[in-house]
Amino acid sequence: MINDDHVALLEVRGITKAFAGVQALKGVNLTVRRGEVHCVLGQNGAGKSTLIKTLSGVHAPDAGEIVWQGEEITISHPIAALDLGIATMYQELDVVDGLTIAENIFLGHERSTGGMLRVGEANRLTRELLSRLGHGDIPPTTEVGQLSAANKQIVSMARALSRDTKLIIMDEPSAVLDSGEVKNLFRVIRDLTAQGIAVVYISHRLEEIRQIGDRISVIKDGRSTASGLSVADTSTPELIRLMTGRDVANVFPPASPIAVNAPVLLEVDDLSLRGAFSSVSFTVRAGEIVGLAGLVGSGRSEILETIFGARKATSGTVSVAGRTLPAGSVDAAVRAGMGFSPEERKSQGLLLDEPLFKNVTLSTFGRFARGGVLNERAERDAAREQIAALELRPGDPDRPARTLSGGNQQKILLARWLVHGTTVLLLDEPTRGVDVGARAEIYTLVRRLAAAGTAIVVVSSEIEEVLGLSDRVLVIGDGEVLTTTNASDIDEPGVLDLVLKGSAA
Amino acid sequence: GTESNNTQPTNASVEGNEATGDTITIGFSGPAADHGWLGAINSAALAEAEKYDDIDLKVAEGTNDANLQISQVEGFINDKVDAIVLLPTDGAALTEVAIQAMEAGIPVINVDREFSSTFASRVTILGDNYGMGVSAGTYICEELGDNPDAVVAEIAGIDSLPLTQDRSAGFKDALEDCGLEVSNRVAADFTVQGGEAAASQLLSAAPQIDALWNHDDDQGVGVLAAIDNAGRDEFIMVGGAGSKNAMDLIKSGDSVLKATVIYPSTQAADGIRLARLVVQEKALSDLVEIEVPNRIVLNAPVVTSDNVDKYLPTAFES
Amino acid sequence: MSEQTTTDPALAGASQQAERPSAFRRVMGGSVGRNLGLVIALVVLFIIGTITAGDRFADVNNFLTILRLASIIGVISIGMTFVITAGGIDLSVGSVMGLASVVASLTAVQAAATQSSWLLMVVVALAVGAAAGLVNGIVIAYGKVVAFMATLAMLVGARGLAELISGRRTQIVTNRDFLAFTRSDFLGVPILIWIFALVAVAGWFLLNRTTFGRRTVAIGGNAEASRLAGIKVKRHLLSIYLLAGVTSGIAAIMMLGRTTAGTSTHGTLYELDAIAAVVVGGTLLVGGRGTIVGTVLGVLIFSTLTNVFTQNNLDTSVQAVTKGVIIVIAVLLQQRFATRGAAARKS
Amino acid sequence: MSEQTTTDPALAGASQQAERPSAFRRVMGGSVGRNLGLVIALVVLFIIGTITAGDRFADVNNFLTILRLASIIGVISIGMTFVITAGGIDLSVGSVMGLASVVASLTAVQAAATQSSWLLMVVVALAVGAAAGLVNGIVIAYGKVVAFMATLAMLVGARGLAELISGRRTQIVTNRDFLAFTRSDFLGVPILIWIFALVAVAGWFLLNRTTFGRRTVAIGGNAEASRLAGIKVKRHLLSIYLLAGVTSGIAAIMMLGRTTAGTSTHGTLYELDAIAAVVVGGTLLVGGRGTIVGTVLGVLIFSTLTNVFTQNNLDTSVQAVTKGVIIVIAVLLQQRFATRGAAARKS
Ligand SMILES: Nc1ncnc2c1ncn2[C@@H]1O[C@H](COP(=O)(O)OP(=O)(O)OP(=O)(O)O)[C@@H](O)[C@H]1O
Ligand SMILES: Nc1ncnc2c1ncn2[C@@H]1O[C@H](COP(=O)(O)OP(=O)(O)OP(=O)(O)O)[C@@H](O)[C@H]1O
Ligand SMILES: [Mg+2]
Ligand SMILES: [Mg+2]
Repeated sequence: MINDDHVALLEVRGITKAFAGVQALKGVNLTVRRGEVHCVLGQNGAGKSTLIKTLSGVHAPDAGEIVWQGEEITISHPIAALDLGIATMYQELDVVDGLTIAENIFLGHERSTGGMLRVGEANRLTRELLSRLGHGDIPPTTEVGQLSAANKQIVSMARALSRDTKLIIMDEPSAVLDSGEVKNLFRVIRDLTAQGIAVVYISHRLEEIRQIGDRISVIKDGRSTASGLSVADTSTPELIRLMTGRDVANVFPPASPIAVNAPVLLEVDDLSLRGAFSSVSFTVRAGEIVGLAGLVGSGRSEILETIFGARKATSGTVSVAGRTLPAGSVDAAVRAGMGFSPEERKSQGLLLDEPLFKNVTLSTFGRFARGGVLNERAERDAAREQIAALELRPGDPDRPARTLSGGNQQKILLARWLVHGTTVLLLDEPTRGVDVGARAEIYTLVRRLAAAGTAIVVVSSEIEEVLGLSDRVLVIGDGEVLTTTNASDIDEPGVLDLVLKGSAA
Repeated sequence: GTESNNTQPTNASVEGNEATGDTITIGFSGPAADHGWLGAINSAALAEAEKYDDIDLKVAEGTNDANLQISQVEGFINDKVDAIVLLPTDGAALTEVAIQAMEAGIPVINVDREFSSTFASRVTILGDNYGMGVSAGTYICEELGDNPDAVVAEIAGIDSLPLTQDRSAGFKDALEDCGLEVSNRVAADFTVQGGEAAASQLLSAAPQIDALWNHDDDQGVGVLAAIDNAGRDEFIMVGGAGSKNAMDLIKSGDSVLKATVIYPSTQAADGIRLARLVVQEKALSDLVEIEVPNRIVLNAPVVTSDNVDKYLPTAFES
Repeated sequence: MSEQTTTDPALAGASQQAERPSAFRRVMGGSVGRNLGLVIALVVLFIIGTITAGDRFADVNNFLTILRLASIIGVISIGMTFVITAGGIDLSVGSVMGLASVVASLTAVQAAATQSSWLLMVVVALAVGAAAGLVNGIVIAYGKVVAFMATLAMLVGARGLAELISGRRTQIVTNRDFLAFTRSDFLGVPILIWIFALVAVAGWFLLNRTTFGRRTVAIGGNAEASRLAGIKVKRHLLSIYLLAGVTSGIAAIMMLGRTTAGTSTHGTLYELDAIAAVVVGGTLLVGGRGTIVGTVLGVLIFSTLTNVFTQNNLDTSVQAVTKGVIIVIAVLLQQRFATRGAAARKS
Repeated sequence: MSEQTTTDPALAGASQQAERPSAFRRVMGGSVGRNLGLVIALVVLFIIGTITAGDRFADVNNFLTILRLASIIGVISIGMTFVITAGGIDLSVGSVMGLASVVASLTAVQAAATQSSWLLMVVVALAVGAAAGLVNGIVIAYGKVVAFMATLAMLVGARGLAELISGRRTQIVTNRDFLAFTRSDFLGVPILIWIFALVAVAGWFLLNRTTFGRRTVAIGGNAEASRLAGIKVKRHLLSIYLLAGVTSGIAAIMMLGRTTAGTSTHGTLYELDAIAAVVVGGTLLVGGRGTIVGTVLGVLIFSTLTNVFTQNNLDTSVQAVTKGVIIVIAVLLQQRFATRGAAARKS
C-alpha cells in the first residue's frame, strides 16, 4: 500500500447541497488517500449518494471546497470528473439496456478511429476486463438488458476499470451481489489498491467494512460525524452510534414457535417456468417464514414472481389457503391476499414522481374509496402510520418518492403491503440497500407479521439473513430446489457447499 | 346607400359602379390556401379589395375545419361587418351560420361551394364543376370519338370533396355519350406532390393510355413531371382550373397537355365586388335588372392552342 | 486537514420540522402554481386582444365565440388528457369524431330518430365513438401494438369507413329536436359551452378524485409497478381508450349541432390540436402526470389566439409563423412555472 | 441460460464455448431475424400484387416506380430513424422539406444557380434544412421543450414561412442542369433511387458502426446514464435534429427534381408517413433501439401497398380502411418476430 500522508488524493471540506425543501448535505468533510479503501457510512438518507454525486459531476455543491491532488477544483460535469480520473459506480444501475456489454463499458470513450468503431478491439478489451472481474464467461456482445441486476453491477464495475482512474467510487456495489460475488469484488478492490488506486466504498453491511476498509467516514443527517477513523480502531457499536445516534442490536429477533395446527396458507406444487426453474414445491404455514437461499441468477426472483402471477408458469399450481390461483394473474393473487415486494424497486415498485403516500396505498387505494371516490385523507393517515412504524425518512407523506434515499424507498414497498394486510407475503431482497438500524426494524417487523399469522417467503442474497430470519430454508441452485431444511440445521458454509456442488454437477 | 339614383336601373354603368361610395367592411373567409387554385382565389380576392378605396377587407385564417370557420363567421357577425364573402370548406356545414348572418342583416356572398339553403346567401357565385367534367369529357370524345376501345384515365382531386364528385360525374356522363368510360382513376390531393405520386402510380398501372383528364392544373405540375419521367407521350392530356403555367404549355404545344378546362380562380374576387355592389345598393352594370342577381354560375370553357391567347390574361399564377 | 470526530444526535429531530412546506408553498405547488404560466399566457393574450382589437375583442359575444370554438376540441382534449396521462396517445380522435358524425346523421338513423326521439342520434354517435375506442383499446392493451401505430391505423381506417358510409357526401341534419337542443342556450350561454364545462368538470373529478383517475396516473407513471400492485393494467388501458372514444362521440354530437351536417372530413387534424392543448397544459407526454385544468387552459389559449389573429386581420402565413413561436413560448412558460419550486433535479 | 459464478478459471473457457451462439441463431438473432416479419409482409404484398395485377405489377419498370415513390419519404425516414432512436420525434420533417424546396426554387436562387452552378440550389436546400434542424435542436436540447411540441411548432411555422416566401405560388424549376441531374439515370436506375440507397447505407453505417450511432442508441435508451458516462447529451441531440433537417433538405432536392416545382405544400403529412415507416420497421418509439434496415423495409411496404392498390384501381376509401388494418398487422408481425427468442418476460 502506497502511503502519501502529506498530500491527500482528494479532500472535501464543508460541502453543502440543498434540494427543493431538503438540505441533503449540511457540511461534509472527506479525505481520501492514494491506495486506500475509504468507507463512507451513514443511515439511509444521510447524504452518501449525494456526496459522491458532487464528486462525480452530477450535482454542483452549493458551498464547500474540493481539493484534488492539492489543487482546488470544481467538477461541473461528469466529463470533468472522468477526466480527472474519478470513476463512479452509481447506486442506481446506470447502464443502457439496449447496448451490449462492450458498448456500455466503452460508452463515452469508444474505441474508435475517426469516429468509426473498432468493435473487435472493444470486445477483446471487454473480455479481458470481465475476466479480471472473474466473469470471463459472459460474452461481451450480450445485451445488458438481458443481464440480472448482479451482472449489470459487474458491467458497471468493468466500466469503471476501463478508464484510467485514480479514484473509484462505489455506491453500494454489494447490494445486489451474493457472498461469492462480494469476495470476488474484494479481490478486485485489493488489486486496485495495490496499484495505488483509491476506492471510496459505500455499504450498509458493516462486516464488509471490516474486511475491506482502511478508514471510515461517517455522515449523519448530511453532516460529517466522523472523518478518517481507522477501521481497526473503531468498534462496530461505536460506528452504529456515530451513524444513528443510538445503540442498535444487530441480531435477528427470535422465532416464535409455529402452532402445530397452523393452516397451510401457501402451497406451491410442482411449479415450473421454462428457462428459469423447474419443479418447485413447498408449503408455508401461517406464522412461518420460508427463505430461498442461493446464488445470484439461480432463479429465486423468478420463483417469487411466478408464485405471484407476474410471470405465467409453464406448469404447476399455486394455492392460497387451499384455493388454487389462476396462472399468470397478479390481481387474482392480490385478491387472494398475497403481497409481493419486488427486487428492483425503481422499475418494478415505485411511482417515482408520485407522493409517498400514494405509493404506499398503490395496492389499497380502492379500499379507501367509496363508490370509486377516493378519500385521500384516510389514505394519508394510513400511510403516515406505516411511515412512523418503519421510521421512513423524511416522513412527509406528500414528498415525491423520487427524492427519498434508496433504503427509504425500499421501506415504501414494505409499507404498501403492511397497509394491505396480506396473508401471504413474498419479499425479494427486502433489505437491499437498507441501513443497519432500519434493517433491524425490518427483521423485527417481518417476525411480528409472522407472529400475527402471515405466511412469508423471503429471498435474500445474504445467506446469513436468510438463515437468521427464516424458519425453513430452500436452497436453490440453477432453478432447482437442492434441499429443504430447517434454518437451524444449516449454516452459511453448508449452503454454499450445496450450491457449488449443485452447479458443478 | 347615398347614391340618389339607386332606383334608376338604366343608370347602372361601369363608371357609376366604380365610383367610390361609403366605406364598407367585408369579411372574407375561405379554406386553407393549401393548393395553387385556392391560393389564387385568396390573392385575387385581396387584390380586388385593394383596388377599391371604399372596401375594408377583413380576412380570416384559411381553414379546412368547419368548426373554426363557423367561429370566424360568428366573429364577423359580432363585429357587424357590412357583408361576408364566404367560400365554405363544406357548404352544408356553414349554412346555419350563414343564415344567422343573413338574419342579422349581413348579406352573405356564397362562393364556389353551395350552401344547402337558399336563405343562407344573398348572392351565390359558382364555378360549374359538373360542367367542367362535361367539357373535359366532350373534348376528349371529340379527339378520340372514332375509337371505342380508347383508354381514358382520370386523376381526380381530393376525393372527399363534393366538387370532385361533381367533376367526375360530369366527365363520366360526357364520355358515356360517345361510348367511352374511365378505365383508370386515381385521386390526388390538389398538390404538386400528390399529383406526381398519383400519376406515377397510374402510369405504371396503365401501360397504354389514349387520354387523361387531370382535375387540377396545380397538381398537374406534378402529373406532368411524372409523365415526363416515365417518358410517356402516347396520349393527350386535359387539365383543369386554368393556370398560367398550363396555358403556357398548351400554347407552346410541345407537351402532352393539349387543353385545360377553366374553373375561374376569380370567383372570390367577383364575390368581393358583388358584396360591394350589394351593400352599396348598386346593380350589375350590363343588366337591366336593378339588383344584383341571386345566382351566378360561371362557364367552364375548354382552352386549346386555338383560343389560348384569349384566356391567358385571366390565367392564375399557381 | 480536519478529521474531527463529531457526534451530535440532537440535530436529528430539528431537520424534520424544517421540512414541512409552508401554506404558500403548498398553494403554489398545487394546481394554481402549476398552471400559473398558462394563466399568464392567457392573460397576456387577452391584453393583446384588447389593445389591438379593443371593444370588438373584449365583448361578451366575442368571448362566447371563443368558447364555442373551444368547446368541441375541448371535449376531445379531455379524453386525450386521460390517454396521455396513462402513457398512451390517441391519433384517431378526430377521425372517429368524423365517423360518428357520419353514422349519426345517416338518413336511416335520422328517420328512426324522427319517429322515436332525437336522443337516438346522440346514442348512435356515442356508440360509434365507444366502439372505435374499444377497438383501439383491444389492439393496444391486448394486442400490445404500440398506441401511436394502433391509433394511426384507426385514424386512416375510420376516415375511410366514414367516406364509404357517407358516399363522401355531406349529410344534412334535419331532425328539428336534435338541432333545437344542440343549438339552444341556457342562462344565455350556448349549450355547447355547457357540455364542454360539464365534461371538463367530470373529467377533473374522475382524474383527481376517483380510483379510476388514480389508476390512470399510476399506469402512466409505472405500468409494471402498477401491475405488481394488483391493478388490472390491460383492462384499465382498454377503458381509457374507450373513454377517449366516447369523448369523440360527444364531440361528434356537438359538431353535428354546430354545423348541422355530418361528414367524413369533420375533425381532420383535431388529434394534433388536442395533443398540443394537452401538452401545453402541462400533462406529461410520457405519462404519469395529467392536469385537466391545464388542458382547459391550453384549449382556451389556442382558441383565443385564433380569435386575436382573426380580429387583427393577420395574414394566414404570418399567423402560422407566429403560432409556431407562440407554441414554443407557451410550453417554455408552462415548464418553467411547473418545475419552479420542484427545483432542478438535474444540474 | 444461467450465469454461474465460477472463480475457477478453467471453467470460464468452457462455458464461453457453450454460450457462443450457433451460426443459425446468430443470423436469426441479427438483423434478418429481427426483420423477418417485415420481409414476410413485403413478400406477401408482392405475391398479392402479382396475383391481382399480373405482369403489370411484376415488371422492372413498376418496381422502379415503387422505388421512386419510396425514395423521397425514404430519405426522410432515415433521418427520422435517428431522431426516434435517440428518444425524440420530429413532426417538422415534411414542412421543412416544403420550406427548403421553396427557398431553393426561388427565382433569385435559380437565377444565381443559372449563372454559377446548379449545385447552388442543392446547397441552398441543404442549408435551409440544416438551419431548421438546428433551431429544432436548440429548442429541444437547450430550451428543454419536449420534442413533440417543439417540432409541432416548427411544422406550423416552417409551413407559414414557406407560404410567405413563395407567396403561395408553385415555383417551377427551370434550371436545366439541375433537372438533368435529378432526373437522370445511372446504370438504368433513376438517380433518386441511388440517392435513397446512398443515404440508407450511410445511415446504416452511421448508426451501427460509429460512435455517433452508439451514442444515439445510448441516449435513447437511458439519457441520464449516457450523461453520467461522459456523453455531451445536449450537443448530441442537437446534432441529431440537425441531421434530420439535412435529410429533409436532401428530400427537398429530390422533390424538386421529381415534381419540377417548389411549393409550400410539398411534404404535407410526410411526418406521419415517416414515423409509420420507422415504427413499422421496428425502431422503438420510446428510443433506445433503431434499425435502418427495418426502416427501409417499412418504407417499401407502404409504397408497395400504394402501388398494389393503384394497380387494382381500388377506391380511395377502401384503400384507407385496408391500410388501417394492414398497419396493425404489420406492427403485430414485426413485434412478434422481433421478440421471439427474446422470450416472454412478462406473462
Ligand atoms: N433529486 C433529489 N431531490 C430532492 N431530494 C433529494 C434528491 N436526491 C436526494 N435527496 C434527498 O437528499 C437526502 C440524501 O439522500 P442520499 O441519496 O444522498 O442518501 P444516502 O445516504 O445515499 O442513502 P441510502 O443509503 O438510502 O442510499 C435524502 O433526504 C434524500 O431524500
Ligand atoms: N428480463 C430478463 N430477461 C432474460 N433473462 C433474465 C431476465 N431476468 C433474469 N434473467 C435471467 O434469469 C436468471 C435468473 O435470474 P434472477 O434474477 O431471477 O435470479 P435470482 O436468483 O433472483 O438472483 P438475483 O439475486 O440476481 O435476483 C438469470 O440467469 C438471469 O440472467
Ligand atoms: Mg445512496
Ligand atoms: Mg433476484
